[in-house]
Amino acid sequence: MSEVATAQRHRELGLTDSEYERIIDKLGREPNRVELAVFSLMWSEHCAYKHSRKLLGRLPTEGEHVVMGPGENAGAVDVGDGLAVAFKVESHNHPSAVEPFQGAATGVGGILRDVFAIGARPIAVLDSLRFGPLDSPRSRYLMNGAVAGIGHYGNSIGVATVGGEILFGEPYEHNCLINAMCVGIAPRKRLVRSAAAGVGNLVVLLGAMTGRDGIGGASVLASAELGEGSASKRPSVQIGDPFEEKKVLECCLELLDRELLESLQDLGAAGLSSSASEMASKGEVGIDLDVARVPRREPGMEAFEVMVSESQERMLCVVEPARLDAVRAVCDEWDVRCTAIGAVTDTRRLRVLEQGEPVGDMPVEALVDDCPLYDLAPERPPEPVYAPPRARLTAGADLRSTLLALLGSNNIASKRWAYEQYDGLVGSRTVRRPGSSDAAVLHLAHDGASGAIAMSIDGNGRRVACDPYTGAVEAVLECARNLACVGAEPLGLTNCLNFANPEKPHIAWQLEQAVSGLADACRGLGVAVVGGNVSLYNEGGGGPIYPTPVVGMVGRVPDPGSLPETGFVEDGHAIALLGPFLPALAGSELEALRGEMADGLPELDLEAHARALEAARAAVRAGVLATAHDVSDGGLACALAESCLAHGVGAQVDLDALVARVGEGEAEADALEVALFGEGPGGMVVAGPHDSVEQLVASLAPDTALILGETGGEHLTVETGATARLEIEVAAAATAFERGVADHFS
Amino acid sequence: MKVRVLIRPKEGILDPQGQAVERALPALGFTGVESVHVGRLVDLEVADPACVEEMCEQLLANPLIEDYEVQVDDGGRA
Amino acid sequence: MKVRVLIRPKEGILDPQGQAVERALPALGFTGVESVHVGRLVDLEVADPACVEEMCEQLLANPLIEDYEVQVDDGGRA
Amino acid sequence: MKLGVVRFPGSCDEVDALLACRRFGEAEILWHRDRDLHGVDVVVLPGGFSYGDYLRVGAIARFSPVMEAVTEFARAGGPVLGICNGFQVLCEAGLLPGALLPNTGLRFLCRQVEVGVANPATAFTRACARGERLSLPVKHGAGRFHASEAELDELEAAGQIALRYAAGHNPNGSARDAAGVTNAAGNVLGLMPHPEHATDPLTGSVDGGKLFESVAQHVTEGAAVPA
Ligand SMILES: Nc1ncnc2c1ncn2[C@@H]1O[C@H](COP(=O)(O)OP(=O)(O)O)[C@@H](O)[C@H]1O
Ligand SMILES: [Mg+2]
Repeated sequence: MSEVATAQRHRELGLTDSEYERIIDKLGREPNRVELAVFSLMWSEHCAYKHSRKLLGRLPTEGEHVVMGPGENAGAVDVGDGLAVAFKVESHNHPSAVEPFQGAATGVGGILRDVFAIGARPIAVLDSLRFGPLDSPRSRYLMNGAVAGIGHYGNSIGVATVGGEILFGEPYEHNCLINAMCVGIAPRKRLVRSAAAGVGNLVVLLGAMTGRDGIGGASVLASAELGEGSASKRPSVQIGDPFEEKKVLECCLELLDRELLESLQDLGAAGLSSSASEMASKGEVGIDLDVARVPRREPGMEAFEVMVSESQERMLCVVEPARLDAVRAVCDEWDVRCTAIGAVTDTRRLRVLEQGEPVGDMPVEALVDDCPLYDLAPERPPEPVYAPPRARLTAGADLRSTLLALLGSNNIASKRWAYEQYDGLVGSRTVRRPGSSDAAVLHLAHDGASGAIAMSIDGNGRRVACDPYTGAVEAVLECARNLACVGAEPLGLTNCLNFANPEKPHIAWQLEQAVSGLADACRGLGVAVVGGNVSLYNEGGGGPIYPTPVVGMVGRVPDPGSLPETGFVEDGHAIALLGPFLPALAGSELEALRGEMADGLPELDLEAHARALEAARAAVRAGVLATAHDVSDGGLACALAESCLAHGVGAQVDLDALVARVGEGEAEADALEVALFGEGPGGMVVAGPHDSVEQLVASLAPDTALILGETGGEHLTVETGATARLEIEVAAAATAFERGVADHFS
Repeated sequence: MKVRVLIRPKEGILDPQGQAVERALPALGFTGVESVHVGRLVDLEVADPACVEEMCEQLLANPLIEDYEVQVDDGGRA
Repeated sequence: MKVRVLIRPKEGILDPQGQAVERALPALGFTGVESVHVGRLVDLEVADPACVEEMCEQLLANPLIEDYEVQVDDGGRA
Repeated sequence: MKLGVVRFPGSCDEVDALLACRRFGEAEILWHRDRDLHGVDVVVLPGGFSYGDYLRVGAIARFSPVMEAVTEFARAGGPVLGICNGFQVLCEAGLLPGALLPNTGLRFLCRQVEVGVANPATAFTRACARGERLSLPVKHGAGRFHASEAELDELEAAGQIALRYAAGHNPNGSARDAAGVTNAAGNVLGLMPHPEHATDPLTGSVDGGKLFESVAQHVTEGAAVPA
């Protein structure tokens, strides 16, 4: 290879000249083809986190519940009774923008593997999706494909998809976000780490054959902006095979139950290269791999192709030689391919052989630890980064039509069209399915534990765009509030940082602010971050996406037997508003529908929110509430309307006290509008028998608890003083809410 | 005019359906079968067969992962 | 020998997939298309093509709801 | 009563079925390679995606070794329940009439539906009253029951369409709103809704228990189905 050719090659593979120099320095020579391919992937943003690793250090990762923190394939927390819950969220944004069905499907497949790689049985999937507004055919195409793909994989493999969120905004039109979170459960003693151990042990590849899938995918698809040239990169679409993964999953769990494996690791981005080098790095050993032994789907694959292929549904494990036959027997029973392809060495080098001949030889440390980490150069943008959303509400709309417009808007309308495509029941653990609760609830009786776990995934990119720090804090608060609505206390948190190009100072600023917000919120609530994922360079043709940190949280519910519902269940219940909720139009859906976008969100008092969450949780756990629903997009009016339409029970509320809380400065009419549609963290609508709700409210400080009114009738009526200000038939609200998204697909 | 479109997984793209069939056949006593691939077949009647190519690109096939072949039934053998 | 099996929904059986394609085409500007039906295509290589019929009956098609057509590629035109 | 739940590679709801069965009797998993049924009184073919269902739902599973034993058992009058994918397998195996096609909406659907008992004289419905409504979840992409018009008339006349979706609840376009279909003898029932997911008040309705109670009666009181 001539020097010129090599120089071009490293750039094509996404390495800078100085990174290339550094590789030469670490190797002591020019890399050959195999080595260059391996380095380029290991040193890609996707694998090396070179623009985010320093920032991630700010996140608190320790806490009393933590069993496994970041660094393993998934994080894990203790849920008592000798059990651990493992979870992680991961993005598959770029592949899904190219081919939404397979992109989303393989995204689910990938996150499932991360969870069973640590020995946990996946029991739930949640998805967090972002698309452009649904009046665009491209957005509908992407959403249609992505939702079907998520359903296809989860339904086929038999893991319940129990929750998620879908939000829309113009900046996602060319760069949709597909984040999937998986939650698994394991006896603590089955948890396994990925560190390779035991010189002389065998490295065994399990599962699917290796093809030319996603060659270069990690560097090209996941770490570069999607630009004009992307059409030529398209053949690297990977196809998911949930049937294969189901067998691999059952097989791996059985191998672990029988204690036949020393360590286990999934094959994800960068395939064998990354799995083998990370296993070697964590175990402080070396690994020899013979690519000729890797079962191939296609003839004529080169060594480097085998090393970087991203073929799905494969796992790598370390096995003591004496146990290989026993491993084989289990694999045969599950009809899973099992091939010893290498061995653990004491060299601390990753050596690639082809029929015994060395074709690559790299220090493990160089691959895993020596990639340069870059400092960001954050700079607060002097002017707004995003154009305001397109106006969708005519000026001067009255309160009733405003409420209907909000309920029917893409972001607020029911996502039933999507979640009905997901099997939310398989596993027989689902106590609260999508649509019936702010957080999904799964009981653990079949797994030998008492109680249940609750989980939620949240993140409002538009609000983060208004204010990256506060927006990120709010994402954590919203997750925690969703859990509080079912009485769950957070055990741990995972996150996915979806951002645009961090080499641009204003994007770096968003990232830095958001990570600080996440870190502060986690500390404020005493929740540890046990894992996550970073997806950068999310800017298609239309500019940067909204900065979108997505937060996933898992909490513990002591008694799932008496949980409140998200909707009003019967007439004559007292309705109250809990929490330090101080609504504002800044960053609200109403603002977006009006085609405006604020700069900055109101500051918030984390300590007050933490106390309020504690109180709400206690109230729910006391078992006296029939209804608990978090106030979120669309403000209190939408929360009330949603509570009414869930079971067709109306309500009459008086907002005098809230209007007064909203504000001095505002004219009276404006203050009502803000009280109805303003947004902000901290609010929760609850209902129950008069005695209990009134007692509860009396026990809390007046600035965190208000009686609003009573359930009953067929209307939602809002008064101030004794004057009705907004009246709407529950049925009309229900129609707007049910049709807002579904109608785009009929 | 009657047109038949044959849509197949692109070469090199994983074909789980084909694999599943190939693995099922021996159990049924059918041996000596290989290279099984499962694709789709679309039959249609169209006034102007020239536009079928474009239809495949846009709707019938997914050109990222599938190849297609258009056969026009001109009255004789397809 | 290469064999191609075309599997189609039996006549009279509702074919929502075909209908969906037929409905989607006009929106993309394709007019004059009718009688769209979506079926399956199975390509395989087999030592003895005579057994393909039996394979179809037993596995590849469901004769209750599907018709099949076996095309043997004898080297010349299928 | 001892129930056996068949696990095919790719089965998903077999543990769910096992848990539900254990509320009503003893139960164990039968592996698809098993050639005998371990002396069970009832066989359950669970939901899920046997063999990935890549060719046609249920098409490959019916050739599993265990299906020979199941066929023999069913022909001898043994009660067999096919849930969702299990229903599809039973149709493919010829133990039940008809076939299951993709939903008319072309999408997978998971939702709670109401099903009416049209024939309370089968092994799996004898604990129900005629016309009784059951709330059960469905979750499938290919559940549209199909048979020829003549065959449907015959099935209806013979009471073989034992369960029907209530008006407005047919999720998949099934002919005659058929949700559950039996063989002529009434000992084999296939249904798309999931009774095993409706046996625990914590996770939903308990109406699915009626099917298991029925078969328990059938097993203990003998096969004489009340007319
Ligand atoms: N935003 C984040 N917050 C916390 N941990 C993170 C974050 N992003 C990545 N991590 C951690 O870094 C490690 C590497 O992540 P990743 O490359 O996504 O793992 P994998 O290849 O197993 O999917 C994981 O342990 C992950 O939990
Ligand atoms: Mg991993």
